[in-house]
Amino acid sequence: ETPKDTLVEGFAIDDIITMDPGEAFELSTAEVTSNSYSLLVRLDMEDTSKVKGDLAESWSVSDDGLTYTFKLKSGMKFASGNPITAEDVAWSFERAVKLDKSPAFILTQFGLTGDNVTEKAKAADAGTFVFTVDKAYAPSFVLNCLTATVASVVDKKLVMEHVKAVTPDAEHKYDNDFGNEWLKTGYAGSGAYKLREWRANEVVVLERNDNYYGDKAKLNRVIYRYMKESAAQRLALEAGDIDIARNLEPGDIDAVSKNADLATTSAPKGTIYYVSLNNKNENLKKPEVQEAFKYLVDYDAIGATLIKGIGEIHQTFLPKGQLGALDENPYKLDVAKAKELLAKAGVPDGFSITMDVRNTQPVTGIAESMQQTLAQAGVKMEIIPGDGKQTLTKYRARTHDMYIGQWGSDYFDPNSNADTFTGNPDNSDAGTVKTLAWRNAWEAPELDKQAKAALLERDAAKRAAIYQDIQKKYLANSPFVFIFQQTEVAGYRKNLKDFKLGPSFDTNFVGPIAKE
Amino acid sequence: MTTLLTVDNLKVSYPTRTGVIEAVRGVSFTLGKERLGIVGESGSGKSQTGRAIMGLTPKHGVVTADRLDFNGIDLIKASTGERRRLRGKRIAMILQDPKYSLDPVMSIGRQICETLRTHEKVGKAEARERALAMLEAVQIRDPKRVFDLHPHEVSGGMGQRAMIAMMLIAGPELLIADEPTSALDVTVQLDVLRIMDRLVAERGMGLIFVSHDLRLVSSFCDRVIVMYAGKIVEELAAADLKHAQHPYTQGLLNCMPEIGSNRHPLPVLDRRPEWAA
Amino acid sequence: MIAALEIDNLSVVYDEFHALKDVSLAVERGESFGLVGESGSGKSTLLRAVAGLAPISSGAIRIDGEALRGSKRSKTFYRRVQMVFQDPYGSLHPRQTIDRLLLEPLAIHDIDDSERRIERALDEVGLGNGFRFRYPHQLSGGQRQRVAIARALIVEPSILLLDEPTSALDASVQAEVLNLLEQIRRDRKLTFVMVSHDLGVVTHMCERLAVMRNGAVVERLSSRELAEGAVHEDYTRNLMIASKGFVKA
Amino acid sequence: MTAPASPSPAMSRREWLLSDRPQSRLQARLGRAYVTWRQFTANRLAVVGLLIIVALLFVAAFANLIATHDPVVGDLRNARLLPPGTAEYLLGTDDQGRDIFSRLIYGSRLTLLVIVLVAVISAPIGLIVGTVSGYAGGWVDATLMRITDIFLAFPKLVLALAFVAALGPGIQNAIIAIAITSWPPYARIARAETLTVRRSDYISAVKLMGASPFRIILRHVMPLCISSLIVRVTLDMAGIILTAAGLGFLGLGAQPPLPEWGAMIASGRRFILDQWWVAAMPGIAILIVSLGFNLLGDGLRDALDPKEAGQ
Amino acid sequence: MSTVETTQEARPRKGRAGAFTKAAGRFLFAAVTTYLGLLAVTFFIGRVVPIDPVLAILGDRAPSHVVERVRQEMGFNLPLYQQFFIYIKGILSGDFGNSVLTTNPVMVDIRRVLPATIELATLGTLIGAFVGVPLGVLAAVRRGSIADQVVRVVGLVGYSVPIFWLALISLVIFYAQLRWVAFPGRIDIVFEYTFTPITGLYLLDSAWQGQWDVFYDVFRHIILPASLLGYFSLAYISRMTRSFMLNELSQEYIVAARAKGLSETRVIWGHALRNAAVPLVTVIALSYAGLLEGSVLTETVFSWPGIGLYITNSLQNADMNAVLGGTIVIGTVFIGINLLSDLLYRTLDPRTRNR
Ligand SMILES: Nc1ncnc2c1ncn2[C@@H]1O[C@H](COP(=O)(O)OP(=O)(O)OP(=O)(O)O)[C@@H](O)[C@H]1O
Ligand SMILES: Nc1ncnc2c1ncn2[C@@H]1O[C@H](COP(=O)(O)OP(=O)(O)OP(=O)(O)O)[C@@H](O)[C@H]1O
Ligand SMILES: [Mg+2]
Ligand SMILES: [Mg+2]
Repeated sequence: ETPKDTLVEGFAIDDIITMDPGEAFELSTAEVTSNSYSLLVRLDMEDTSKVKGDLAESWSVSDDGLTYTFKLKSGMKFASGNPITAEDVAWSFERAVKLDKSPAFILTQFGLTGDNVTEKAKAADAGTFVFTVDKAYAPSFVLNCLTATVASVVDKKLVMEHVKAVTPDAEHKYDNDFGNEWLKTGYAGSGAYKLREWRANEVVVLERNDNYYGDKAKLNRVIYRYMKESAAQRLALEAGDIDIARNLEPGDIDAVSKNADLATTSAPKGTIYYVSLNNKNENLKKPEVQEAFKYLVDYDAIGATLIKGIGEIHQTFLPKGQLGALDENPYKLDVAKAKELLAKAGVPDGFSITMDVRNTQPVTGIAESMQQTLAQAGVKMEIIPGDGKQTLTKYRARTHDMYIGQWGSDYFDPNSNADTFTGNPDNSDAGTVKTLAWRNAWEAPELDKQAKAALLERDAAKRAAIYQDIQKKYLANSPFVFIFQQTEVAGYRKNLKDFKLGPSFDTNFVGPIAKE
Repeated sequence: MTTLLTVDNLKVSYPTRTGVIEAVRGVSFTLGKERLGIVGESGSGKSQTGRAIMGLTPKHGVVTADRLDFNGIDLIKASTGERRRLRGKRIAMILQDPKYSLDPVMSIGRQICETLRTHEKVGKAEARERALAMLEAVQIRDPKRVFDLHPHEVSGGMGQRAMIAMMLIAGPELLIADEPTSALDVTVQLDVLRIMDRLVAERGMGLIFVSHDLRLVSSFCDRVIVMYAGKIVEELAAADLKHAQHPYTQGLLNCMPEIGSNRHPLPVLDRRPEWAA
Repeated sequence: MIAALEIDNLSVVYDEFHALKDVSLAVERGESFGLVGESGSGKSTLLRAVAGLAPISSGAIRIDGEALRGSKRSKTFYRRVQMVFQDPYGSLHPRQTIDRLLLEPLAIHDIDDSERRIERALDEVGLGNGFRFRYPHQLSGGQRQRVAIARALIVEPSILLLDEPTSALDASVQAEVLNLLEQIRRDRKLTFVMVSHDLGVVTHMCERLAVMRNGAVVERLSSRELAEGAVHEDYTRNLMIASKGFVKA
Repeated sequence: MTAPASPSPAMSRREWLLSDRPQSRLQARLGRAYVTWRQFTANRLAVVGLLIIVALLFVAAFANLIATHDPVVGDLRNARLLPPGTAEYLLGTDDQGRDIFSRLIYGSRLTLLVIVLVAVISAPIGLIVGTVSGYAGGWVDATLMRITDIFLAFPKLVLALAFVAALGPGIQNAIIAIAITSWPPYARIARAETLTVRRSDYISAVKLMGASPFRIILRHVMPLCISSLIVRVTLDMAGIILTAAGLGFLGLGAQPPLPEWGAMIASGRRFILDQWWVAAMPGIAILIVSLGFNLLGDGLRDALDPKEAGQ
Repeated sequence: MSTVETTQEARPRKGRAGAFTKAAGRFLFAAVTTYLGLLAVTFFIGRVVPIDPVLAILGDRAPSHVVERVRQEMGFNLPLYQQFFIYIKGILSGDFGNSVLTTNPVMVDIRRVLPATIELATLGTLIGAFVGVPLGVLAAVRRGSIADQVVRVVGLVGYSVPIFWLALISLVIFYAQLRWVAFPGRIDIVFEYTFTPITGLYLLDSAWQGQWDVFYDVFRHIILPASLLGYFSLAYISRMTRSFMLNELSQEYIVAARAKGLSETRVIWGHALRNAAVPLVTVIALSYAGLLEGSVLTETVFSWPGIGLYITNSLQNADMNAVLGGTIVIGTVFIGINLLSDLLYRTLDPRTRNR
């Protein structure tokens, strides 16, 4: 039995490598950060195509679409007791941009650089923050980006006590590390919970933040316990050793939902699972082959078994819930059709191919299933498994044939996926913009141009229409076979109250959860 | 002379997968407070006879006898516990090679004390005293030092003396010495024999001396039993050795080269099947 | 006349331990020479040094006047000098038949006619052809020693080094082997160097002998002198007394 | 014990084999083999082990005839995770709807492949390194043993893991990794054996014949090491199977859809609570086969290497 | 008396101190070369791993310019020999670098995870030795009996069963079904913040501090994995004990001991086992070392936060500093155990003492 005042979650938190919101870009960190840091604005849980204020009381956009002015709520404090001011917000932006870690591009894509950030993101007064972008972007785009965890507000005063001096060089032009080293495991936020400890691959411990300006958290403590295996999580859940199991697989979900003490809950997430075909491969390059492969996946069987409860068949690149998502699944397993297409492509007897597969479920299962269905059309597929890092290394070097991957949006806006699936400005091996399209050596300049235009479309409905059009074209002609969109499922003990999963990884809030 | 030991029709056999090996096939003799030598060539069953009397035949061996009587105790009927209490206390045995028959990881002194303390209720200090005295009795010059040595630290002769001390400390009435000197150098061999000789005489023990060296046995013992293929072929007084009847005994006597005698070629034994019958 | 085997001031040192200290000997051609002494006195070491199996630190060894260099021995040396070991249980390869065992020297020295030679060698040591395909564990100690002798003889050496060839055998078997050795020596005109701790055996087999103690030769004398008791050293006298058997007090 | 000296025509084949005066090299060899065989068969457990191995060989050879289903293609739609005893599926099906029985049958080939290759690679390396090192002594010995020690200082599985991580997962690489990590003990055994043999009189005797060191090692030392090596290798087979399975379990060994038993356990692990058979069956297969090798090795040790068995 | 009492005294003994320094020197040399080999092999493996180490630090979604920058910072653009040199230099100054995964210095991590493995392996070995030795003795004494066969089969099964499989099955039985043992892990999450370990060996620490509820909890966590490991070492130890005992029981000194009239118990435990103990020490040390590594798979199944799990995790994350550091530490422990067993051997066997 877990203590009454403590929530224990079994969770595969092995992806966490840093707790610094300016640096972290991992899903599990996103959940922790969103529970322990505040943002200017957050996704509106009622309608996820909109945002609502968090620290910001209100905001306005100038007519030219370039200036965003945020009014902060008053009387708020960090967990440390320091007051939250616009100065902290501005410094948080400056810090993220100057650190220039992985997620910084979410901010820098609006024209922010180390040199101009203090101008473009600055505190007008203690309660007003002004943010200036370089183009008249769709406001939905800008605001969606500001819900990303990289825009979390850190406690300037506290962090400044922990900055480490460094010697500036060409890569890092500043004389301090903005507290990055300390914040990797430290905490300087103002969320419902504060981070007490993170031990890699072991545990993350949160404690209630009594200085929180919003609704106070119900429980004293939240513990994320590292557990990788679904079966183990289920066992622990059944035994009452954990309150919530976060990584259940289909079979275990069934068992949990049948257990009288337990319940399950689920929510679709923005993560899409796909199989990509590298255009560097002579056979895979052919459009007929690409289409044939879309007919060689047994979507129904996969949906009914391997991903039952943890995903829904989904054949386009925008996840349901995001602006402009297209909900069309035209492809079915059709070996005859596929054979026809292969014959048209000049490979009637099939060919041999490899697929790099991560050692995790359900991708291994899907890969194995595809291996069987492809074989029916004469395509011999060899699975090359590896752990995540290994397969990724290969994928990023573009030395794979096929790759089964998952993609979660960098921020909750259609542009994130549209950009990575269509953009490829330099298809050479030296290309620096390593989008998914680049990784598969595929160019679609037309679609890319359309996607860029959508960025500047300030009318949300029109913007949605453009994305839908792109997806339709994409569905017919692209080297990506989309398979399903993830549904996040959690099993929990029935004595929990108000436990809900959000639409994205940074909206799984633990603050409201209580125990009976 | 009182009879100490009576052996009548002793048989030792080992059933094996390929058949029964009869190591001893009906040996009978009696022993008083005297020295009895058992000789015979390798494999003739000398050691097996000695061990059967001690009750040390390995588990899978079968020992039978019409009579096996020690000082009125029927050894055949005696329980294992009774026989164990006899061993070391009343019947003792000295083995051939001190290098292998002393426990290599235990000091010599402790091994001697162990015998004593198994059979008598004595304190540590007293046991030590008596062990030292015993070591002195076997003519070890610096008993205190040797007491703490381990077997590998002493020479063969010294080890054999320690072995004798270990076996005699509880004052047995019968001593079986199974080739006690054959692993030793000739010069040392005589020393050890002399010590044994004296102890046996002083304490009035019965002695069974097992050896393959007929000449040595005859010079050391009062009576000699000659064994061949698990049986006794001849029994005679040591003094009568020169008049041995059995061709096997004669052969054993003659085949040894001697200083000064000039027999080329040496006479060899011509084994006859009827000897073993 | 050149000695068959001549040893000059030979020393053998095993990691700082002097197993042989300046030993000198000369063995005439056709002679049988004995070495006696207590255990550890260096008898075996002397033979092994001649055979190139012990580390020689100084001194010289000459075979028929030809000096040997250090511990290195040539193939021709091994056709001239052979050795029989003390323990018949340890000197035959446990996984080889007698046949294979006897074939080995022939193969090494490229001697053809192996069939006949093996048969003859076995015959000579009194083992019929029936023993040819047996393994060592199927032989008695005496038979093994005969095989070892056959193996030594098969390359037709002129000098035979015998390291206590009978000490592991019963007296009756010992007599057989000693007789065999004597006969072979006569037939082949071999030179023997024989080690034993048994004075009886040595005087029986050898014309001359040397007494060793602690790695050095303490006395050299002939068998006749020994038999007559013309002994100078106490140590030798002790040995003599001991070998006479036990004298009751 | 005593067979008649003259070979009578009535002599049975057994007597002929057991004759203590064989008439030819062949008879001697066969006789020796026969005695070993009898010693071996007297150990009932060892015979069980041998039968298991023979069965494994048989199954591997005729996998395509014995298996009832395709080992890699399953019926995801209709036959997923069926329990054992379901019509058609003797041992049930796995999460891809494949017949576990057929997969196990085909998996025997992989198991055999692994152990044979590892044995063929590592045993000779160990034998050569060990005998040369032991016989030569001096700096050769020091150098070779240093290298051996370096490999021994690594935890074996960790080293294999690291190698596989470096070479990339896959059955060939697993084999190479296991082979690289398993020769050092063989070298140690061969060296120890060589050291005791080196000083023995029979090696001195061969030296006295004028044999070259090469000849002595090859023809006199190695044959003596081989029996204890065979015993050890046989016993190690079980360990090799387990290591390969361990690598498979960690996802670093054989890759899907190959029906490697360790990998099968790994993939069945997810269903251990409800569909226990998916993980249990391959585990039992591994247990039986490696038990077979252990029993066989034990019997061989008693028959070939009585001194090791403590007799 | 004209005895030559000691033939072996004639042999001059080497100075004890001289022999000792020589032995120590040889050991030191061996240790150093083994270390260098260890470093070379680990370094080599570390550099050919087909994982981009930068990826491990940054994750998949980092923009290219960030990736390039970090690659240079980490020195991956230098030639291999320079990297090796830097690596050796770091190690010599006691710096194994920082773990990418945990951001801590590797030594700090290892100090945390090593006790977990040590505790597990030690308990496993204790179980193995305390059960295995008596079983082996029993089997040897009753050779050929039913008891012998049973011990033999129990041992053989231990040799033959895949440890991770048995671990899984027993987890299902003892945790999921019977609930006799606690959930995988070392200690219940509740105690994480009420209990401060000192040595890192939780059983000791909790007992020392008198926190018996913690002790009970820790015990419930460790008992299953330790028993499993114990079973494996039991299989090995009982088998070796049996064969050593058979060997000792066939020695002449056993006959002598019986001839002295000692009880069978005394003969077996006081003499035979005492002699068998000499090689047994090595066997137990070997099995201890074996458990240290065998725990890799067990730790995976039992989520035991030990060094095995640490290394496998790091390996999968291309966290080479951690892998190399862990491997070197395990190597050190191996070498240390070997040294220790050697020393024990020397103290137990008087024959080796003054040589
Ligand atoms: N444990 C045993 N199992 C089977 N046979 C045995 C056993 N012990 C002894 N024998 C056999 O018993 C016979 C007599 O052996 P014993 O030891 O009494 O001979 P011995 O006269 O003492 O010979 P030695 O002079 O060599 O010591 C031998 O043939 C031997 O093979
Ligand atoms: N390889 C070796 N290394 C170290 N010392 C050795 C070696 N071989 C022999 N010795 C020592 O050299 C001395 C002489 O040994 P050697 O074998 O020559 O004696 P021996 O006279 O033949 O004795 P025995 O009658 O017991 O055979 C002994 O003290 C022995 O310990
Ligand atoms: Mg005897
Ligand atoms: Mg000698």
